[in-house]
Amino acid sequence: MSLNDLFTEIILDHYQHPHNHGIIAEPTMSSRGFNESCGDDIQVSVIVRDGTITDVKFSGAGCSISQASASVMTDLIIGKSVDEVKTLAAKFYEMVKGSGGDYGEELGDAVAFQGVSKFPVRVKCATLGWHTLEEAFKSADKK
Amino acid sequence: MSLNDLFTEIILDHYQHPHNHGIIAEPTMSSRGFNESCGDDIQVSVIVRDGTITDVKFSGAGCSISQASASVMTDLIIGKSVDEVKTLAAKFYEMVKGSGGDYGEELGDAVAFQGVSKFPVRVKCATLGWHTLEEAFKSADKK
Amino acid sequence: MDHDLKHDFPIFFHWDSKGKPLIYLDSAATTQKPRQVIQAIDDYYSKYNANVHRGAYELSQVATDLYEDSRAAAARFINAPEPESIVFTRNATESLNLIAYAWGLNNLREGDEVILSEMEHHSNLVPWHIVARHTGAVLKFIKMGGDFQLDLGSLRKILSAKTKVVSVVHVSNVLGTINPVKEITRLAHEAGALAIIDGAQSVPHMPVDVRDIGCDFFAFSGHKMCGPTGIGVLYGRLELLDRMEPFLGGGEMINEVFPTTSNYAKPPYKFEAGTPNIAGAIGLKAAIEYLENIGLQNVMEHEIELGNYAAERLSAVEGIRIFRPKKTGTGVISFTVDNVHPHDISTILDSEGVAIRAGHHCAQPLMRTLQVQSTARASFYLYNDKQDVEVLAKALEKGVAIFKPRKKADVFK
Amino acid sequence: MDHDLKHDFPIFFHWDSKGKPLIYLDSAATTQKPRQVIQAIDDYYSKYNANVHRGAYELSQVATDLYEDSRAAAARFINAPEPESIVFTRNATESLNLIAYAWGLNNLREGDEVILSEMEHHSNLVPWHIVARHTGAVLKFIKMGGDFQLDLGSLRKILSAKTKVVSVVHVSNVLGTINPVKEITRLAHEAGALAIIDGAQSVPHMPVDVRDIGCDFFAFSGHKMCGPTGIGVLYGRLELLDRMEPFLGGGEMINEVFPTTSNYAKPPYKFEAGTPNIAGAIGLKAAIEYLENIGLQNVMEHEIELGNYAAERLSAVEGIRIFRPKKTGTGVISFTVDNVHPHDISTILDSEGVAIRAGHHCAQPLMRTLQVQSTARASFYLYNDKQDVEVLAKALEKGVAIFKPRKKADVFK
Ligand SMILES: Cc1ncc(COP(=O)(O)O)c(C=O)c1O
Ligand SMILES: Cc1ncc(COP(=O)(O)O)c(C=O)c1O
Repeated sequence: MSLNDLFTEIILDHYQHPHNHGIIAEPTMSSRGFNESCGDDIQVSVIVRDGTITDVKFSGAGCSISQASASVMTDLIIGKSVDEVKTLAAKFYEMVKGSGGDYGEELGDAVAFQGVSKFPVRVKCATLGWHTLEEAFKSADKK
Repeated sequence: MSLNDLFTEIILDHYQHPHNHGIIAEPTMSSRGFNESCGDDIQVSVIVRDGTITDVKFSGAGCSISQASASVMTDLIIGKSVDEVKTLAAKFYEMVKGSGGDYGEELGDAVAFQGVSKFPVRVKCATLGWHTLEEAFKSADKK
Repeated sequence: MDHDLKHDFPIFFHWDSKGKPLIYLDSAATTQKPRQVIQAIDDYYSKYNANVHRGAYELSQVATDLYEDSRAAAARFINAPEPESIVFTRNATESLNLIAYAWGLNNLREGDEVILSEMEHHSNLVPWHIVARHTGAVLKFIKMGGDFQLDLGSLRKILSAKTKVVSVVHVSNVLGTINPVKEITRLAHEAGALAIIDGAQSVPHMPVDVRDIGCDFFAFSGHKMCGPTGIGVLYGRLELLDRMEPFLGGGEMINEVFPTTSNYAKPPYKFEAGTPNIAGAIGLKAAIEYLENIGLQNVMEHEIELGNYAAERLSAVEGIRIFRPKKTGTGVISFTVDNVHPHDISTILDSEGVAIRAGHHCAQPLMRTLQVQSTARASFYLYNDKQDVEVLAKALEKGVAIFKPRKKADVFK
Repeated sequence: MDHDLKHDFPIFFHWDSKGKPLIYLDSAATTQKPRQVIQAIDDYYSKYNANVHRGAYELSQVATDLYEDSRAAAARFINAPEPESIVFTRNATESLNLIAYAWGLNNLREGDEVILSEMEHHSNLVPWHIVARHTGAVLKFIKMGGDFQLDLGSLRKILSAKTKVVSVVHVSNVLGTINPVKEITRLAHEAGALAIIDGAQSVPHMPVDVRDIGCDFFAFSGHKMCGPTGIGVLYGRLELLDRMEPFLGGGEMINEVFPTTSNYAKPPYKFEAGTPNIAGAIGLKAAIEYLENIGLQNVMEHEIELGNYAAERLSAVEGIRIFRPKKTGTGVISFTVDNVHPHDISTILDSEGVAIRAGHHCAQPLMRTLQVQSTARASFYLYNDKQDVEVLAKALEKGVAIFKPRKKADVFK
């Protein structure tokens, strides 16, 4: 449970220099997520064309883990279909909850969050961006 | 703590054959008292002339201790002044709470309740009639 | 019961009732606690104590996990579909008030009708009096028919499009009657009303399945089922809880707070304002596990057997009147004895080490229906046995002797 | 403190924080429990457990006496004039909601004004949002001025004949500011308004005298003062409690119940519906006696000393911003560190065994005033010492190193 397992190079880098940060003016779908316990607050806006994510941005404020995770997520999902992304999200949840397994390929940079599984308190932070994205999918489904 | 100390002859007698039972149609003062824990419910109505109690009746329903105590009380207070009765009530409370002392003369038949002091749960029953009487005094004072 | 469960309950060895063994027959008021529950509370404070859902440190996470495990245990115990439908409260009373305030105040309108029954505990009456006063809703009552059973015909008669809520007790704390709550729920739903069940006296004593009943809300207390004081449960259908306004406002139940407005967290957190009774929830889980180990079916059969035995044994007592259904009698037995007031019965039994309850049992309207001011009540639980019934019966006979109608001379001869 | 009080608290010997001693600096969230309190709860369940105010048997009388002794102890602790003015609740949050619902819903009218402050905990905000929505009352706010102090000038400006309530926090859970509640009470009363004080963070840490303050209501929680979870206190002036409508309806709070109406018992029982947290009240009494033995004046001086020491020691940390008044600083110290999010600070400290809180501390409006999203907060209690501060400071410096702004290459070198 060394801190180095948690605050990896990739995480610190994304935290200090987030990718796809901002708000899409006219998104296909969007959502906002809270992590009441620490005050993390994230907005995700997405553009989907023919079932494929063509653009995504996130904004908000929060800890290194929540912000870096959202940033890594945005990189990862552009160009993928909504269904693929849902599978990815499920994989990501499994990984940070420590179910074991090999996540190397599909999750890309997101494997940097493997260490979160040793810090159960931080699982909520790591998954906030992903959950918020899935909420956006759901609210779009309802329309 | 024998039951004989509690259910004395005098108490059983007053319980089975209460004195001054009923309601005075046009009392000088009256009040109603509850003992939530066991459902005792007593009404006391009094006629006071020139500071002296000339008549008193009680009604309601409850256990042997509460009913007998009210009955003994009514016998005891007729002909006494309100102030004398207040002093008597204080003595009675002292006795049933077990403060010791000799209560023989003034309290008359009410000494039969001395054993209540060994049954703390029943103190509320023994004092209900007296407290209700004092509430009647108070409500009259306020007018 | 297979072996003597009294050994699990320290009080039977520590309370000194004047040198006599404690015969505790007031479990409908509150049950005794097994050492497993006492130990779970001690462990929590000694090893894991921290506030929940707030700290980002490990100790707090452990406390949070223990607290949430208790929620999951409570959900499993009554077969709720998910832990999120379980709200922790102080007791069944608060659970019922939560519905009355959070749902009732915001949804009832003048002229709407709320149906209760003649055998409700004050906890399922007074909250509705308060809400009726605020909203102008009207209260109606299911009558009691023969054999101390609710008369469903009287329910059918008063159900209408105006009915918004039907709220009834699952098992009566005075009579032990098991009410047909599944059927009542069905009738309520047919009329478009919510069905609320007060399970304070059922959950501790028999298997309960809220999904099978189909009710919208279900309330119970931890302290009546071997658990600690200060913890109760409200089960609510999740989509209802989700749509509902909150009850108490404060920490933990919000998402965002601005000076003059706020928006709320999801259930169950929306309904758990402030620091909860963490140790209470953890103790409740230990109680649930204790009961599950014995098996609720076994508990129920044991109690019915004791109840039947007591009904038979006590019927021999001179002047006794027993208020207990023949059809669905349980381990609760209320009675009166001619010439001996229930409160005096209680004192006489107490002098023999027997603890029973005397009074209106927080069910004054039912007392009026039964045309009594109060009753004595013995209520059995898993730690009682036939020997306890024997001591009870003997002590009662002693009471009858003391209060035999007499002339002055023949007292205590 | 005279000797090392950690020895009274089992958790410091039982919680295994990765081989490191537990440095518990989150006492403003909840405190640890001394063995005296844990033992009192164990004793109650093992020797005296019964429902209160209901049984006519001796065991129940003993339980009732223990419960009422706890009420008397709580009254004595804050110098309330009589035990009857003490209502037991679940926590400070419920105490405040009780006032908002029972007094507020029944007495506030459209256009009436309720004055709160910018440094309130959500527990003293959200209940008023709910009541305002139901009644049309309007909320106004005392502003925060220099040195993190309430600006009484801003209070004077908004006080008027429309003001019906002034409700403020005694000691801020974020800043540690001690507010001039006696003066605020005086101003409220001059305007004809009620004065309500949220004492959740004062009662555990300093001598409090509600008669000296002169307030109408005062709320606090047991779990923040060495007591159990699930028990809180509302003090109210007796004549006010007497005139007030009840809050929760149910057993124990009534005199008479009819099918559609009821009349109520006297305070405090009028406000304690259902079976109370008996073990919680008894544990609270043990906590009160524990604190009285040490002396609240000593507790306060110890905490101020630690707070001052920490403020000085931490000010050496690179990029730190401390939110703590110079004038009335206590044992609470909130801070932020440039480039290191409070949540990350908490994780880093946790890896050194140090438990602090990170977040908005249920005071989102105050966070906006301070222009931060969240802070880290260390809060001291009687079992902390300067060594704890030392470990805290060292761990913080480690965090600063990890999060130093960098190019990719120089991470963890
Ligand atoms: C100032 C203040 N008020 C109220 C509360 C609420 O206390 P509880 O959660 O015990 O109800 C707290 C504790 O978080 C507090 O710090
Ligand atoms: C049927 C019934 N409902 C509700 C209650 C209230 O339970 P509590 O006092 O735990 O809130 C009781 C217990 O007295 C009960 O018997």
